[in-house]
Parts: sequence; C-alpha cells; structure tokens
Amino acid sequence: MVELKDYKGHVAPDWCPACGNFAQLTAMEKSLTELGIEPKDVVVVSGIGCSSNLPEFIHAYGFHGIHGRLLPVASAIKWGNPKLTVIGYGGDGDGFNEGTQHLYHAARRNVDMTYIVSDNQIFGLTTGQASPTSPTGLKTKTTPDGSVEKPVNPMTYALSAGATFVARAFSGDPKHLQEVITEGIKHKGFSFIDVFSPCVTFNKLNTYDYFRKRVYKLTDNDRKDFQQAYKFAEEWNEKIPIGILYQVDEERYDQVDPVVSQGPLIDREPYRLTQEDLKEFL
Amino acid sequence: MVELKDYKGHVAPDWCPACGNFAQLTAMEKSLTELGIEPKDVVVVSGIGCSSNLPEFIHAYGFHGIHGRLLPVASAIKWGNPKLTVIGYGGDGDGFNEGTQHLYHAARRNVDMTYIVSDNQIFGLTTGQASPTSPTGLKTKTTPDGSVEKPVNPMTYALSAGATFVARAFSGDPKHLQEVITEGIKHKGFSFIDVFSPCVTFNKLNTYDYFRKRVYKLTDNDRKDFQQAYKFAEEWNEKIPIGILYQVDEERYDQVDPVVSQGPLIDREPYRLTQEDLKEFL
Amino acid sequence: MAREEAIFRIGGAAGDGVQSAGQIMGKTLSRSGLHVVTYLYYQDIIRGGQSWYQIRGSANEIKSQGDGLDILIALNKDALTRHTNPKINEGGASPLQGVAIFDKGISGYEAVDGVTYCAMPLAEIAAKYGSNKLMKNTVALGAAAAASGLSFDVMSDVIADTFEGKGDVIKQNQDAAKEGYDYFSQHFKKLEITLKTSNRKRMLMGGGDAVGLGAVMGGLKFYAGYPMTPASSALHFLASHASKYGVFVKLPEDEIAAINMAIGGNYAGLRSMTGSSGGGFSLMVEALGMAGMMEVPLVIYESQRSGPSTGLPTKTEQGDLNLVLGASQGDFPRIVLSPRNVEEMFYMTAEALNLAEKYQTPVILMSDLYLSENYATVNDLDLKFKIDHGERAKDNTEDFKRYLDTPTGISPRAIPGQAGLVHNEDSDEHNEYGDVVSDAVTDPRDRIRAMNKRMRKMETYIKSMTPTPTYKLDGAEYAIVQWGSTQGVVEEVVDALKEKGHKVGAIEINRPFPMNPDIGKLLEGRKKVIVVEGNYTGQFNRLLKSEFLVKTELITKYDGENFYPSALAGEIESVIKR
Amino acid sequence: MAREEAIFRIGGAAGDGVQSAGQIMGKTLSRSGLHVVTYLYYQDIIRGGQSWYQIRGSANEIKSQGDGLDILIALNKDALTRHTNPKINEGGASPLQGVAIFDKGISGYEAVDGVTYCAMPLAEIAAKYGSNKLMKNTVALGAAAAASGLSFDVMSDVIADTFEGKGDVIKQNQDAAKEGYDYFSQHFKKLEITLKTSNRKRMLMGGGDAVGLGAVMGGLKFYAGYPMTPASSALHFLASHASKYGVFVKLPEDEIAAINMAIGGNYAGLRSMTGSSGGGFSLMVEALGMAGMMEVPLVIYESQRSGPSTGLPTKTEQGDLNLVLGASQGDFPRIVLSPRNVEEMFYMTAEALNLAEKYQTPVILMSDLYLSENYATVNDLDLKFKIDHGERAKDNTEDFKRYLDTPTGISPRAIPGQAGLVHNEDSDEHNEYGDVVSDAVTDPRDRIRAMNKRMRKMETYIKSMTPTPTYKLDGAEYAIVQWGSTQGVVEEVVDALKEKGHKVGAIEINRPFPMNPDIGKLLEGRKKVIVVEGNYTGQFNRLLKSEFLVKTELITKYDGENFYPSALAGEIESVIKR
Ligand SMILES: Cc1ncc(C[n+]2csc(CCOP(=O)(O)OP(=O)(O)O)c2C)c(N)n1
Ligand SMILES: Cc1ncc(C[n+]2csc(CCOP(=O)(O)OP(=O)(O)O)c2C)c(N)n1
Ligand code: SF4
Ligand code: SF4
Ligand SMILES: [Mg+2]
Ligand SMILES: [Mg+2]
Repeated sequence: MVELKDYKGHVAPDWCPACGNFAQLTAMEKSLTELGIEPKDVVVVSGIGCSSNLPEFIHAYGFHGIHGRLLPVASAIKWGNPKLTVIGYGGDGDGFNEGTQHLYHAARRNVDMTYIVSDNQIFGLTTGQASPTSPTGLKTKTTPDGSVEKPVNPMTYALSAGATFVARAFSGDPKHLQEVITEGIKHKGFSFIDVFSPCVTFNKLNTYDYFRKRVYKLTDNDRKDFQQAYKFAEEWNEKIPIGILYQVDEERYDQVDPVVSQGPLIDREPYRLTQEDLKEFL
Repeated sequence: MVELKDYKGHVAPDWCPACGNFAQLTAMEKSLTELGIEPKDVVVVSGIGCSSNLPEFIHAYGFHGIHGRLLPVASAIKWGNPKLTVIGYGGDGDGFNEGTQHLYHAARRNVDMTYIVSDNQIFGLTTGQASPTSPTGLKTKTTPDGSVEKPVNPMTYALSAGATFVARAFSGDPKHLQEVITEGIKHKGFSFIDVFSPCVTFNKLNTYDYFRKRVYKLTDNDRKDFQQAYKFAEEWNEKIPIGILYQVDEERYDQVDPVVSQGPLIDREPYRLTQEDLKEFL
Repeated sequence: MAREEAIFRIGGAAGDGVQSAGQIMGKTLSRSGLHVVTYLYYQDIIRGGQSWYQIRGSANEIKSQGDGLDILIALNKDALTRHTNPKINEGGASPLQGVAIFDKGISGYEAVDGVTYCAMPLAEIAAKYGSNKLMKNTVALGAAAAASGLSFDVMSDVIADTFEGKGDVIKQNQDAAKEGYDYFSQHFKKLEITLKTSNRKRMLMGGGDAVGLGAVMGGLKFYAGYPMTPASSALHFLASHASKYGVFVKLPEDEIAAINMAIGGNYAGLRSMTGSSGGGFSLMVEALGMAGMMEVPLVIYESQRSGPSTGLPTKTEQGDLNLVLGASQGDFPRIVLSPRNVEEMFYMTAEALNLAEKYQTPVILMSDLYLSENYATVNDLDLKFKIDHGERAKDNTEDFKRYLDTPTGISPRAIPGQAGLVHNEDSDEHNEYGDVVSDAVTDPRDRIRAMNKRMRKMETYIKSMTPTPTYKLDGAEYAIVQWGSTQGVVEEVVDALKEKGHKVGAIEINRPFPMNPDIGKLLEGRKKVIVVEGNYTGQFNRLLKSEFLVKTELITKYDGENFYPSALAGEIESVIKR
Repeated sequence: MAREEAIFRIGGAAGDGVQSAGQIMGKTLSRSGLHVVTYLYYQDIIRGGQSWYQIRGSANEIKSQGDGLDILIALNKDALTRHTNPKINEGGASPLQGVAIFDKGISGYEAVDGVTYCAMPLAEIAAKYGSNKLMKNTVALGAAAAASGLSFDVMSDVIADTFEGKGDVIKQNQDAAKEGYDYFSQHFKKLEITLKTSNRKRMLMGGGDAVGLGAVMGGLKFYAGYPMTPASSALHFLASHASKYGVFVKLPEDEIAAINMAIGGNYAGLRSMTGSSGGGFSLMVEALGMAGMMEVPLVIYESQRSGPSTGLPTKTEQGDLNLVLGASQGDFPRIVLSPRNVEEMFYMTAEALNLAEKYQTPVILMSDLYLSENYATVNDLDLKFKIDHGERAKDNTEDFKRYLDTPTGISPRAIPGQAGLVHNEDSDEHNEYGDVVSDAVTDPRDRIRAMNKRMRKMETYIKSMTPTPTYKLDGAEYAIVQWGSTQGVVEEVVDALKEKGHKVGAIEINRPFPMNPDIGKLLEGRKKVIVVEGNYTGQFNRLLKSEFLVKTELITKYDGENFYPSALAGEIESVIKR
C-alpha cells in the first residue's frame, strides 16, 4: 500500500511561503498515492524555473533538466519504458516560451503522460520578467510601462495542437486541483493541465484573490465536444472556467509506431547481428 | 511604374521542373508589381529548404537564412524599418517543425508581414523525409512503413495563435494564389498563407491531381467569423477549402510597443548621452 | 597607521533586504568620495537560504572585493555565526575582525576573539518609525555608518533618493537610520579606521548598467534578450531606460529568436544586440555562424556563470571561453572582447558595436557574474564617442557586389531600402554578388576566394589592435596572465607581491580572440608565465599555449566565487617558489 | 607493368541517375573481389547542375578516391568536356586519360589527347528494352565493364539485386547492359589495365550504413534525429532497418527535441543516440552540457560538412572540431572520437555506446561528408561485441548516492523503476545524493568535490586508452598528423613519398579528445611535424599545439573537396624541402 508519506522528499521546498507551487506538490503527491502508484515507478521531469524545482522535493525519480525541454525528455522516457508514470512539470515561461514547439508536437503525438504547467503569469526564478501569459498591461522588470503583448492562451493552444485531455485548475482550490491531476494521470494519452499558481513575490496582479473572484468550476460540460471546449477555453476576464475542458480517447503514439507498439523497449534484448545481416552489403 | 520584369532575378530557379514553388515565385512577383511596390523596398526572408531558395531568384532584397528562423529575422526587419514590405517564405519543415515556436509568437504579436509556407508535405531539399504535414501513411525515407503521426494543421495552428489573416492557396491555381498573396501583402498585420505546393520528385501522394480533386474556393465566407474559420480550417480529406479563411483588423505590435510606436527606428538619431544622464549613478 | 579602508558585510536570508541595504551602504560610501567595490553572494532561491552583500570602501583606488571584514550587519543568527567563524567557508571570504551589529533578540552565539558584539534594539527602534520589517536594516545601516565614522548626512541623502516618490517612507527611514547612528555612537566605540571622505561624489555603477549605458553611447537601437542570470542586469537596465534612450527592448520566445531578431535588426540597418549567459548563448550558436557567413554585424553580450549546464546560477566563473571560441560550425571571423572592469564594460560595449559594423561579423562581449552583477565606482566617463557605421555602399553603385573581394576583406554594405543595390544575402556559400555557389556547379575557386575574403577581415582587425595592457610588467620575471574580470584582484596581488620583493607583473587580456601578436613579445624571457583564471581546465591557458607555444603554470578557481587577493597571492608565491 | 587499378567516373546532372549507376559499378567491382572506394561529387540541388560519382577499384588495398581517371561515362556534353579538360577544376579531381563512353548524340566537343572517345548508341540501345530514360546509363555501365575487362556476369547479378522485386525491369536492364557490353567489345579496345578479380566477394558499405549497423551491434534501442546532410545517411539506414533491428527511430520537431529525447531515452535505460551535422549540432549544444552535468550517457553522431553556416551543404570539411570541443558552457567530461574509415565507423559507433554508458557522459562520434556519404569495401566484420552497461546500482542499495565520489569518478547508476534507488538528477550543481547545492547555502567544498568527481572520469578514460595508431612511423623524420577521414589519403601519400626516399610516417588520430598522452612521445625528435586537415584555421593543429607545445607545419584544404593523394604529396614535399 502506498502512503502519502512515501512521496515526501528529504529536501524541503524552498519556495516563498504561500507560493502556488506548494498546492501542486501536495496535490501531485496525493493523486499518486490515491492511485496506488509507487514512487519508484514515477518520473517527474521538469525544466528550469521556481516551479521546475519540484522534482527536488518529491520522493520519486526526478529529472530536473534545462529550461523549456522537459517534454522531449519525458516523451522518450515514456516511450522507452511504458510502465513508468511520467509527469512533466514546469513554468509558463518554460512551457509557452522556451518550450513552445515541444508542447505542440507532444500534444499531437498524444504521448501518454501528464504535463502540468504552474502558470503564474510571470518569470519567477529570474525575479520577475514578463512571461508569455502575463496579462497585457502587467508591469515587470522587462515591461516597466506594462506588457503590450496579447498573452498566450494555453487552452486553445493545447486544443489546436491535438491534446486529448485539456484542463485548468487553481492552486487556491487544492481539492479540485487534485481531482483534476488525478484524472490527468489516469487519462491514457497526453494530459495537459494549466494551473493558476500565484507568484506572491513578483506578480501583484494575478493573486489568489484575483483568481478566486473569477474562476468557476465546469461540472457537466460535454468533455468530448471540441467546439464547446474551445469556447470555454476562450472565456477570460470576468469568468474563467476551471476543470476538464476536453477529454477524448485517441490512439497514442506508442500504439501506432511500428517499433514502440511491439512492447516495452526497455525489456527487449538488443538485436544480435549475424553474418546473415551483412549480406545486403555484398 | 513598377513592371513585372523588375522582379526578375539574374539567377534562374533551379527547382525541379513543375515544382510547386515556381507558381509561388511568379505570384509573388505579380502581386508586388500590381501593388506598385518597388523591389528595393521589399525584403524576402527565408529559411532552408527547396522553397527557401526563392530569395536567390527574385530581384528584391533577399535574406536566405537558416532552417526555421525566418520569422524572428523578418519581425525585426519590419519593426526596425516599417517602410519595407517584408515577406517570409519557407517550407513546411521549416515552418512547422524547426520554426514551430516562432510562428505562434509572431502571429500573436501581429507582426505586420506576410508569411507564405510552401507546403509540400515533405522535406524536399533533404531528399524526402516525413514533414510535420505529411499525411498519416505517407512512405518516406524516415517512414518506410508510412508516417504514423497526426499531421499538423497549419490553419488551426495559426488561428489559435492569433494570426489576423489566415489563408490557404494552391500552386495548381496560380490566379487564385496570386489574389490571396496580394490580399496578404495588403493586410495590415500578420498574414499567414499556407500553399499546397506539390513536390513532384519526393511526394507521390500529394500531387497536383490530389489537390485539384479536393480543393474548393471560399468566396462569400464571413472572414471575421472565427468559429466559421475554424470549421473551414478543420475540413480535410474529401473537400479542402482554399482562400482567405479569416481576416480581422487588430492592433499590431508596432502600434503598441512604447518605443517602436514612436516612429521608424531606422530614421531616428541615436541618443547622445550627456553628463546629466550619469546622475542616476551618483 | 590605521587602516584606510573599511569592508562592510550585510548577511541574511534571501528576501531579508540584504541587497537593498547593501546598495544604500555602497552609495553612501561613493557619495562620500570613496572608491567602492561591492560583492553580492547569493543563491538560486527567492526566499530563505543565506546571502550577503559586501561593500569595500577606501579613498585609495581599490580594485577587488578585498580581504578582511570590519563591520558586519547580521540580520539573523546564522549570519552572525557564519561570518564570525574563523573557518568561514564561502570561497575565500574573510571572517569578521571588528564590529558585529545585530538585533539584541539574537542570542546564544559563541563569542569570537577580535569581534566586538554590538547587540542593538534594531527591531524596537524600527518599530517606532513604521511597520515595515525591513526598516530594522536601516537602523543597522545607521549604526554601521557610525561605526566606520561616516557622516550621517550623506547616508540620509542616499536614503532620500532610494525611497524617492514614496512619501513618508523617506522620513521614516531617515529617522530610523539616525537613531541607529546615535545609538551606536552612544553605546559602542567607532572602529579604528580612517576613511578619507571628500566632497567629490563618485559614480557607483553595476556591470550590467555599464553594458546598457555603453550600448546607448554606441548607438544601440534594438536589444533582444531572454532573461538569464547574470546577463539580465543589462536587459533590466535597458528595459527600464528604453523610452528615455529610444532603445527598443524585446523579450522574445527564446534565445534563438533573440539572436535572429538581433541579426534581422542589424541587417535592416539598426544597431542591434542580444545577450545571455552560457545556457542561452548555447542556443544562439547556430545563428551566430549565420551572421559570420552573411557578414551581418552582431554584438552578443555573454555573461558567464558557474557551469556546466544550469550549474550554480548565481555564482561566477570564467568557463565559457571554449564555448564562445568554438560556437558554430566551420571557420569564420569573430571578435571576442573581455572587459576587465565596470568602466571598461561601458567603453567596450560601445566599441563592440563599432567593431561589429566595421568588420561585419559577430563580436562577443564576455563578462561574468562577478562583473555583471556587482557594483564599483567608475571614473568620470568620456561620453564623446564616434559611431562608425563602417563601409556602406552608395545608392545605385554600378555592378554592385555585396561581397566585393577587397584587400581588407571588408565589403561595402547595402541596407534594404537603398536604391540600386538590391541583392541576396545567404547562409549558403556565395560569390561576390551574393549568389549561391553550391547550387549548380561548385567552383572551388569561388569557395576559396570567399573564405579568404572573410577570414582576411581578422588580419585587418589584428593590425588595428592597440597594445595589450600590462600592469607593472617592466622587469617582471614572473608574468601573471589574466583575462576579463580578474584584473582588479590580480593587480592588487601584484602590488602585494612586489612589496614582498617578488619580481612580478601582469599581462591583462581584454581581447582574448583573435590574440594580439604583441602578447608573444610580452611573454618572452620570463622565468615563469602564470595564468590565472576562474575555471577548471584552464580554457584561456589552452588558447595562450596554442598561440605562443609557451610553457605556463596554471592557477584556477572553480568553486563559484571570485579570487580573493590574499589567497591568490599565496598561490602565486608557491608557484614562484616551486 | 599495366596499371592494377581502374578509376571510373560517371558524370551528369542531378536527377540523371548518376548515383544509382555509380552504385551498380561499385558493387560490380566489390563482388569481383576488388577493393573499392567511391566518391560522390554533387550539389545542393535536386535536378540539374553537375554531379559525378567516382569508383576506384583494385585488388590491392586502396584507401582513398585516388588520382587519375580511366573510364568516364558522360551523361551529357558538359560532363564530357569537363572531365576531359586537363585543367579540370573540381578540387583536385583528375582529367580523363583513357576511355570516354557517351551517347553518340553528343557532338561538337573538342577532342583531348590521351582520351579515346567511344560515342555509342546508348539511347538507341536502351529504347529497345524499355521506356525508362535512365536505362541508357545501364547500357553505358555494360560498356564500362567491357572497357575495364570485367566479366559481365557479376554486373548482371548486381543488376538483378538492384532491381529486385521490380519484375521485368531486371531483365530489361540486364539485356541493355549486355548489349552495351557487347557493343563496346565489338567497336572499341579494352583499356590496358589489369583488374585481378576473384571469387571473394567484398562488402561495399557506406559510412552512414556503418554507423547504423555499428549502433545496432552496440545495442542501440532509440535513435532520434532530424535530417541533415551528411548525417542523414545513418538516419536513413536505421529508419529502413528499424523494424528488423528493433530500433525505434524518431524524427522529432527539431534537433533540440532530438537530443533531449536521446537523453531521456538514456536516462530511462535505453541505449539512445542522436545525430546531425554542424548546424543541427549547434542546436544541441545546451542539452549536451546537461548530459555532462547529470551524467546521463549520450552518443551524438556529428558529421561535418563545409561551413560556416549552411555553407556548401553537399561538400566535405573537417571544420567542426572547435564546435564539438567547446560545445556548452563550463567544463565537463566529454569524449570525442573520429573514426578514420568506414570499417572503423562501424566498430567505433558500437564502442561509443559502451563508452557513453561506462563514463556516463557525452561521446561525440565525428565524421564528415567524405566518410559518411561515400562507400568503401570493408574487411570481414567481427560481430562479437560485448555490451557493457557500466556500473549499475543494485535495487535497495542502502544510503544510495547517485553521484558517489569514487576513485574513478564513475558512480553506479540507477534507472527509474528500480526499487529503493529513488533520487533526483539535476542540471544544477548537486551533491552525491543529487540534491541541489545552490538553493540554500552553497558550500564551495560541495562544488569542488562535484567538479573533481566528474572531471576525474576523464583521467580514468585516458588511462584506459589504447596506443595511438601510426603508419610507418618508425624512423620517420617527418611525422604527418592526420585525424578522421583523411587516413586513407595520408597513408597513400606516405607510401608514395617513401618510395621517393622521404623519411615520412603518419600519426593517426581517431580519438582527438581527450588526447592520448602517448602522442607526445610520438612527436618527439621529428624534424618536422606536419598537420594535415580539412579546414581553414587548423582546428586540430591548435589542439595539438596547446597539448604538446609542439611546433607544427599546417596543410589545409577548405574548398569543399577531400584531399587528393598526388596534390597532398606535392604539398608535403614542399614543406619537407623548405
Ligand atoms: C536557456 C535558458 N534561458 C534562460 C534561463 C533563465 N531562466 C531560468 S528560469 C526562467 C524563467 C522562469 O519562468 P517560468 O518558466 O515561468 O517558471 P517560474 O519561475 O515562474 O515557476 C528563465 C528565463 C535558463 N535557465 N536557461
Ligand atoms: C538546423 C538545420 N537542421 C536541418 C537542416 C537540413 N535541412 C535542410 S532543408 C530541410 C527540410 C526541408 O523541408 P521543408 O522545410 O519542408 O522545405 P522544402 O525543401 O520541402 O521546400 C532540412 C531538414 C538544416 N539545414 N539546418
Ligand atoms: S518567486 Fe514566485 S513563483 Fe518563485 S517561489 Fe516565490 S512565489 Fe513562488
Ligand atoms: S525536390 Fe520537390 S520541392 Fe524540391 S525542387 Fe524538386 S519538386 Fe520542388
Ligand atoms: Mg512562471
Ligand atoms: Mg517541404
């Protein structure tokens, strides 16, 4: 039996007190425990950012890589060893700037993994520059007069890319957050979860209050309805839906690739060449 | 008066006879001529690929850069000198693989330029590997048993990214192609045009015939209707709409950036520092 | 003779306001006419942990963060014990011998000889003037001013400027500082040091500021940069001064976009620049070669930190030279500069923009965390700078060849929009017109000519190089070779060793590539050539050896901290003796 | 004595079927028991332009593309005039002295001395057997076989295999070739050369095939690669053999994804690899350092082409050594291999996979277009290879330290899924457990220990190195130093110069980094050390000089073509004489 304490890491998180990342760490630990997955069978892959420090704090296999590149690393781990539960975890800068391209392609490949973005609408670790999800007008170190860009919408992005599980959650609602993460891990295919995660130190606009006032939970939406999902995805400003916007069952990359679909690569003996194999060169 | 011959380059295109790129070169030359733009005021920026060789063949300022990076180069040129007409031109590998991230961000910034992708559903110059738009099942050098990926849909991608002009054309219909390109160049903002451009040498599936059988022209669609555009964008297989799917007027990056909006950077004298400016360090 | 300098250190956790307190102290010293060098020791964490800020001030010209510690402000107990511990292990920092200022709430520490423990009611005093907890730092600053014998007025002014526009906060802080000042004076004894203050205010400038300001002087119009410590300080300076100086600052999707934007800007005729640390620079490698091949001017600011990979993101190192020298496939001209101090950062950034346009090739301006993030006083700056756009073609030049083969290797450029100069620039090999030579038939002669032309620019540049700077090298039997930010500490070491009778002098490399041939002469006839650099393998040492086939002794440091003068002097002495 | 070798060349435009014709000729020779070296000269264009394929065959061991040209198949007039022109300028290729086979429709050429013009009804004959225009090439091939005195049967077999599964096409081509063979025999005279054919069929293998096959022997499970000439030949081999050999081949969105996937695969316990040329490798630079820091095994196949930037995409060069050596910020262990020939490509690829796992660090396997895209006969291959996964931790190891500080620097690895070994791997600096040391307080001792541990792996590797290969070096006054693909031409030059009485020998570098210290010994006491390499600045030369402080003479070539034996011999002779 897996217990919550099995996931407690020996290094204490060093995020700022009240940082939105704490709730996600706890939710992740709880979900994995509930699902009865053992820490040794979990790999958490991250990039670089405050959020990306998470693998240091959870007792599971951790891969704390470089900025923006967690998805290709995670994809390969899963393709190589499908018995592992693979979770990608990183920031909005990591995922929607440096790693933009990897999200699109991992989604369309329907890699069987869960990708959680700690979306604080700012670069945290580098002490507060505008991120791709920073709202227009946000004053940061790089936008002293306010950001002028139209922010990335992670939901429509993931939907158009072909993700088969697209959800949004909020660190200020840890119970719901955990439910969504549990569903994401259970989903067979690419699960994308964007989590509103207030950076209490550098983003004074997108605070817990800010989101608490705006978010509402999707309950009986038709998750298979792409168009409806897209509409929810576009809702912003006054009312912002959280929950699972979209979920469908589709063939995964590992099911269609001629080699990967033949069974776990990790368990297969390497091919032994024979003189017969050299005949093509004669 | 600008004449078509003004755009004739002194190097003859070396594409395979009947390659789809020829029609695009001609269309581009005609559109620019019709619009009365002088070659000296045009910059064609490309990446690497058969298609990307185009700047060598047109008499305009040409920037034949590296694989996948034409959009950041083109954005900067336009921001620096808004008097130039900036056209980006490259392949599907260039734009939807190597350059995936740049398309998303250039689109959401609504850079005032035209980006034309010669989409032949294959890597041409590298002699025929699967590209991100290769249809599932296509046999190529890297997919001898047929491609297993769900192809990128450039239309939904550009729409979700926030492009303000999203269109599709076909090299097999040069007149329509030229009309679309003309509209794209005239559009104030980011114009994205995906052109079906048969690679007669390496892609034996997506041929002129293949497209001729499927494409139909959009004529009286409501270009401002995002949802309708999205629906057209999703049409594939039997019937494929070409034409301008979407077009709206939105603020451009150069209008909102606090510095760029102050007038052409290229014309502004550099700031001259004075001792007064050093006071902040005292 | 009393010490003529003071070293202050403020220690606490991240988020404790260590850095802002340090800046007030630094400005107080520089406005008192003193030379100042600061040093920030911090971790890759936003709250908690251990960080400290050291400020060294003196009327004499000081050049490094220095040895010793006179006045400590300890914002927590950890800081108090750590910095008074004779075996302090922070990469060379000295333990306190002098005055420790801390809140009287801190107790149970073990007293150390040579330290005067000044427990003060910092929090109590602060509470009188406002609710901001960080105000106790201000109280401590006042006390530190008193301990070092600084006049309070200057500090008061600095506080006023620091909190400008914040209304009452100014007065609150001034009063709190004053009470700290008075409290210390009444209860404790001033240190026995003499700081010869004067009315000549000095400028205190950060390395990143110097890059930003130098770029403005150099005519910068466009800076595209993705944040990365320690290159971000320049990005922040430029972003916060963008409107004032008319510099367009863009944070794009990634470093690949950043460098390609900078290249696009330069191609369009704008002085454009990008910057990052090693990780981001690594992503720029491909496009760097494109600029070299297409002969588009380009300046890249590369500020090193402890590697490899993410490494120690808030620690210094000189470990990216191999990366910068090897960046991108094939051979093409590149110029690498390594300014030695904040002032040179300012001038060399401006110069880099000229060089890039003159030679139409990438110029890489190398710095490191020590230089980019710390502050030092600079001399009066000469703001007369001539922007040289290099050779430009005239409109409607007949038979225009963008890549004209010239004796200097430099071909007149044309900018889009110019009439009669329409041409193609290509990352493929091309002939003088810019036409690709690899499409139909590759004539090896075209290729050879193109390579020779481009590489010839380096010869032209080498001929134009000014003599390599040296420090007291005349008659030196032992030549110490340093590059970049270690100048200050090496010069102080030379002084110290000379005083001990050693015949030492320094060769200072601020232009590591291509190398000035005059260095060969400077190396001749030395008993030993001692290379000092902040990395594991001796990256510069390797370059020097390959260039001049000279036997060297190598001294390295790769613990994340800069060299400290006394430790380095000791190491050099043992090299001399062995 | 009649020449014992023949050099064939097939010239035409891209799309003319030059390459497939060349392959048939090559196979015909290798199946006739001859040693073969081929060379493809082509441009970055799909149709048109000028390309040619050269095939050299001999019963003696030949090692390079060779000098001279005996039999030309000219598929158009341009090819005929170009290759018979005594001043042919293709980077060293020889003009024809022998037989020219071409369609009689080609006329108006200027006849050159020493060339026998064999105008033949190629198209006419071809038309008899089918409508495919390329069949005239087959007719010409038959004629070429006759001209060189090869038996027709072998060629007939090769044709059968080439068109396997294409039904009638086999017979059509066989008949066409036979008629070409007979026509030539009837109308023209066989060349005066003796090709000592035999029944011992030889394997003809491309460099890319050798990499792919070697990787399979080395236990490769995953190859992630984005196409780029000349690394694509290995990607294509693996993709076309993926199902057979159980290797998962992925073409991802870009090279950044490719290398990160390969790292992910290795981390998960699969032998994984990526590959590209310089441009794509440039995009891998950041992640390369991550593998070094996290100690994840990684093999990168880097096949060089003419740079800088896009350069001459279909031309060879050895210009990426600086890039490979400098890739990524900071210092970390890396192993660079440079196999010298196709056979060594095979063995070294397998070995690279072992080294990467043994030392848990990036191994870069360098090749170049000349080696990766051309074909050569290889000896019987030894398929007994021991896959060595290096040190692995046992499940439930107590107090497991992923980065245990050991005397070799190598720490036992754990693979996700293993029980009781859960840990974190980090691109940030970390202690033995893998815990980040830069978050709270950075203890410099942790950092120093971590750096020393990692770098120690290089010392361990150096100790294990086998002696550096040499060629006839005993008693050589002049040591020629080559690296990678130039082995063959250098050995032929050594032979030629020795015959002329020069005391020369060669040092052959197939492990350029870290350098084997035994090279120092090999260099000692030579009159001259002559470095031969295919780039502008002498990148390897720089490395050699920095390592051994040795004075060298440098011979370079950077026109896109490989060295040719006679030209190189001449250059070396003048270095010897000056
Ligand atoms: C290649 C590269 N570029 C830049 C950086 C510097 N950097 C570290 S974290 C970060 C952004 C952090 O923002 P985000 O991903 O949103 O994470 P957060 O800290 O907000 O959780 C950046 C730019 C880096 N480490 N590597
Ligand atoms: C960084 C980099 N990676 C790979 C390549 C090799 N390469 C050249 S063109 C090309 C793809 C061409 O496909 P596409 O962009 O669709 O253009 P097309 O030739 O089909 O017009 C590739 C992978 C390169 N030049 N640079
Ligand atoms: S800076 Fe922001 S994101 Fe980072 S730990 Fe603190 S609150 Fe969290
Ligand atoms: S290979 Fe294909 S894309 Fe390239 S020129 Fe030929 S037809 Fe056009
Ligand atoms: Mg963030
Ligand atoms: Mg294509």
